[in-house]
Amino acid sequence: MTEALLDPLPGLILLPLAWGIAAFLLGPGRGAAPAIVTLSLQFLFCLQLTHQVLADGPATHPVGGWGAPLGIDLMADGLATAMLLLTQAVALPLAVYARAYFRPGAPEARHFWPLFGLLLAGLNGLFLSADLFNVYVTLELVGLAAVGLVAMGGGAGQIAAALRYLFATLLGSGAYLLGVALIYGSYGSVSITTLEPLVAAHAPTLVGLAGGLMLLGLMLKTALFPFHFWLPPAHGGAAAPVSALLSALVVKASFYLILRLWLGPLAPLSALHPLLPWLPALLGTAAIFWGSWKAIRALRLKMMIAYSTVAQLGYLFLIFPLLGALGGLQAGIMQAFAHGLAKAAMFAAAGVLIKATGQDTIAGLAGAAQKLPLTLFAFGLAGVTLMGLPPSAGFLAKWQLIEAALGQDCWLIALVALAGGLLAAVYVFRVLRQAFLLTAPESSLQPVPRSLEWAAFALASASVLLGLRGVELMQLLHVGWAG
Amino acid sequence: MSAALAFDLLLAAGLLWSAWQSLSSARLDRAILLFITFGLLLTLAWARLSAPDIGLAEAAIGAGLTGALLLDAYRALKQGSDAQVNR
Amino acid sequence: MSTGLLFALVGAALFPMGVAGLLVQRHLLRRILAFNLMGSGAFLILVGLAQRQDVADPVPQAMVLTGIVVAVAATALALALTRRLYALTGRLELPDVEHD
Amino acid sequence: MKKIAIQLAALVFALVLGSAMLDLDPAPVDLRPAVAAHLEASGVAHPVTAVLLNYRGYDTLLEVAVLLLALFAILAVIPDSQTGRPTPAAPVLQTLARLAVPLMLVTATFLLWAGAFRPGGAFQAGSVLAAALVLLHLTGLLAGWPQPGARLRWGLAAGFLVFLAVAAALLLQGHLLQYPPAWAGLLILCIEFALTLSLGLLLAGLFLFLSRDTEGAP
Repeated sequence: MTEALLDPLPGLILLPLAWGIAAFLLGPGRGAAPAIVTLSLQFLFCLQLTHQVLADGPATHPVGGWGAPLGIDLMADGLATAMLLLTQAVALPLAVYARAYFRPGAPEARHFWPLFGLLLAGLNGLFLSADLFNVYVTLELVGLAAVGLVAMGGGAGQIAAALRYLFATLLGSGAYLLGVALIYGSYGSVSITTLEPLVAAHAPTLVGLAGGLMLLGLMLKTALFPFHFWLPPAHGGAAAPVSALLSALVVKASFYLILRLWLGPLAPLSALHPLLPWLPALLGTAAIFWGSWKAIRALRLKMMIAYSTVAQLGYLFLIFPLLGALGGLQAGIMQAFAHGLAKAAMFAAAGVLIKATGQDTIAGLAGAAQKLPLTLFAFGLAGVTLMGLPPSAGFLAKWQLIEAALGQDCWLIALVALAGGLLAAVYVFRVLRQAFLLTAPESSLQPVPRSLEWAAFALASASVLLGLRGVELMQLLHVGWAG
Repeated sequence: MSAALAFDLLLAAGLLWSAWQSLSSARLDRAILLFITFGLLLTLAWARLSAPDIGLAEAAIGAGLTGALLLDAYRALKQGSDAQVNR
Repeated sequence: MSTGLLFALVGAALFPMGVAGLLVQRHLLRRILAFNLMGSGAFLILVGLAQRQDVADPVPQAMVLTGIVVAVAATALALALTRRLYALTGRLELPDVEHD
Repeated sequence: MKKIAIQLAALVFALVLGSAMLDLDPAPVDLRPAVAAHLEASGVAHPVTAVLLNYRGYDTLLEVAVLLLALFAILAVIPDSQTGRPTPAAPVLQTLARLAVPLMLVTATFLLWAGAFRPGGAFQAGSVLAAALVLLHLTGLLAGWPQPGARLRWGLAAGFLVFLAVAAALLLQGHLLQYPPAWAGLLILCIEFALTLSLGLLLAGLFLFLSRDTEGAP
């Protein structure tokens, strides 16, 4: 009886739904405490799931007891479990951060907690779903929650950014939905496990179109260059806890789906032409250079971090030509972890700096290091991860990527990874140099709650320390690896 | 050609026409009314596809509520400035 | 030609029509209209293609019911944002992407 | 230039998509027999309702969450300080609306009850309920809603809460949303009843919360 209640698969979806609704019922601005308590529980569920998956292999849960293809299956293999871990690991510190960030009764945060809860339910549901149509519903849950979070600031710039984001995300999920419709028409099922052998046996033109549509829609949602136009205003304009959530997690969800499709039901199609995997890699390369260039030139701190996200997402797409071996996938997921934790830390630190200095330009940071050493330390640690210096998780990700690239004679990819690291160093040091200037003209920094600084620091140190414990994560990805 | 097929073809043409018109109409209020027309034609299409459940939902939500929301937004925005809304 | 296939073809025309509208139009209400046409196209294909032998299939029908509700939710949110933007700036178009 | 390119691309895409649809073999999987075979155990006699609330009930649970979410986002965007009673309609229209609303309530009840064995169900019934509220608003009998108080919040969330509670309780029996065949009909009816009320409020809310945001342009 109680065993069923402790099944992490449905638990990870029901819990955030429950605290999201509870926050709504409690009233505007309320709900931080239940969120943080339940998020801790979710984190424990995730750890339990990790042990379970490592010990017994992929876990499944047939919702309704019917089983695919009539019903919907939840499925957690190594890849899904890793993404779930990342999600809860980023969300918990950010919840603590958000609680201190939004003043009680702040009008812009009235509906933060319900939106946050449903966003997490959508993310967890997306990672766990083994059904293409169910994935569509979770995609909309994630997309609309993200748009609502951007818009809740209420400023004209934020509303415009939210609308642009909304149109992009709706276009993306529309293309995805059309792909699902074509797949159902072709095979009569939307269950991923049912589809895999069917696509391998026979794939008419229509399925090729469907695959292309789904991947294109998801790339738009992941803001892969040249579809990145919506990301900087949305991520750069939202409140700091929201920017952190969006950059660290939301864009990773559609990336995860691309991977899931590419390695799963669409694998027979992606193997059709040897140059096909190079297309995402090419766009990824362009993203790294363009995003870094814009980040180097940005005047506003959060804009700089948002463009850095455009660049860092590029690395995720460098792995596609390398997916013939497990090393490629491991590099990609390690990068997702490194960037997720570091970018959450960076936005969190930026939020502290903005609150303290009362403005958002990089030039205005002069002297901030003397007053807020912990925050600047967190920013620097996150920067170490983005640059890929040892011993950070970013280093491990780059190392894995270069190793996999050289192992498969793709030295171009290795070069791009190295160049991207150098560019990251330029934009990170630009901020640090400014903050460590000793000429503090006026010392009119506002006091900032300590918990904000500590949450940023916790995320940043996690992004570095993960580099020392990367082996476990690598092991996890073995589970369910087909190739 | 059977009567059913003729009806289907007519309905298909009506759907495409109203959709095209609602996208290209110069006046916004006309575009919204054409969109509602499109929704009602779509309800017929669902009936032809033996999907009365969707037909009901389309009439109530797709054409009805969405149309009402659009018209209400149009009315509210029109109070601001006529010239800009109606482009 | 079966009824199902015919309406799937209509959907195949509607979807790109809606996408083009979403990309080309500048007026926000028109873009919201275009999004709804795009969605309707996808719904017609989902049911029509599955029923190309003209036998009713309840599974895609239920999916479309879900889709319609999701579409109206998205439309309402888009309209709320549009009205808010208009109240704040008096504009009904998105500003060009600023290169900050 | 860009405009023509997009329209041309859309045309080409439509042609490619249409022609690819024309040469398609029959689908290898057919779920219709499975849907029919388990209809007895699903608790409802109408196949679409069975898919919606039993076989793929999880989709529907998340779909209601999407609707609630859109409402949260709308509430987060609209300002507090507005009064939104539209100008009252002509007395004749008001009388007509007063007459129509009870009829619509009857229709909603019928649709809800019908869903178990023929077209209809919570979504259709809920939208009729919403239409009744919108009609009252448009004729000036019901003001636009302000930020919801506790009672309205519970009303909006009730359907989802019941659904979620049933889903979680059934987890004790085995799997999420796994209805025991003997109880399936009753449980689904309970969910549909609560959903109808909440969907009515939610769908009407999309309209009534928005209609307060009518302040003119600056």
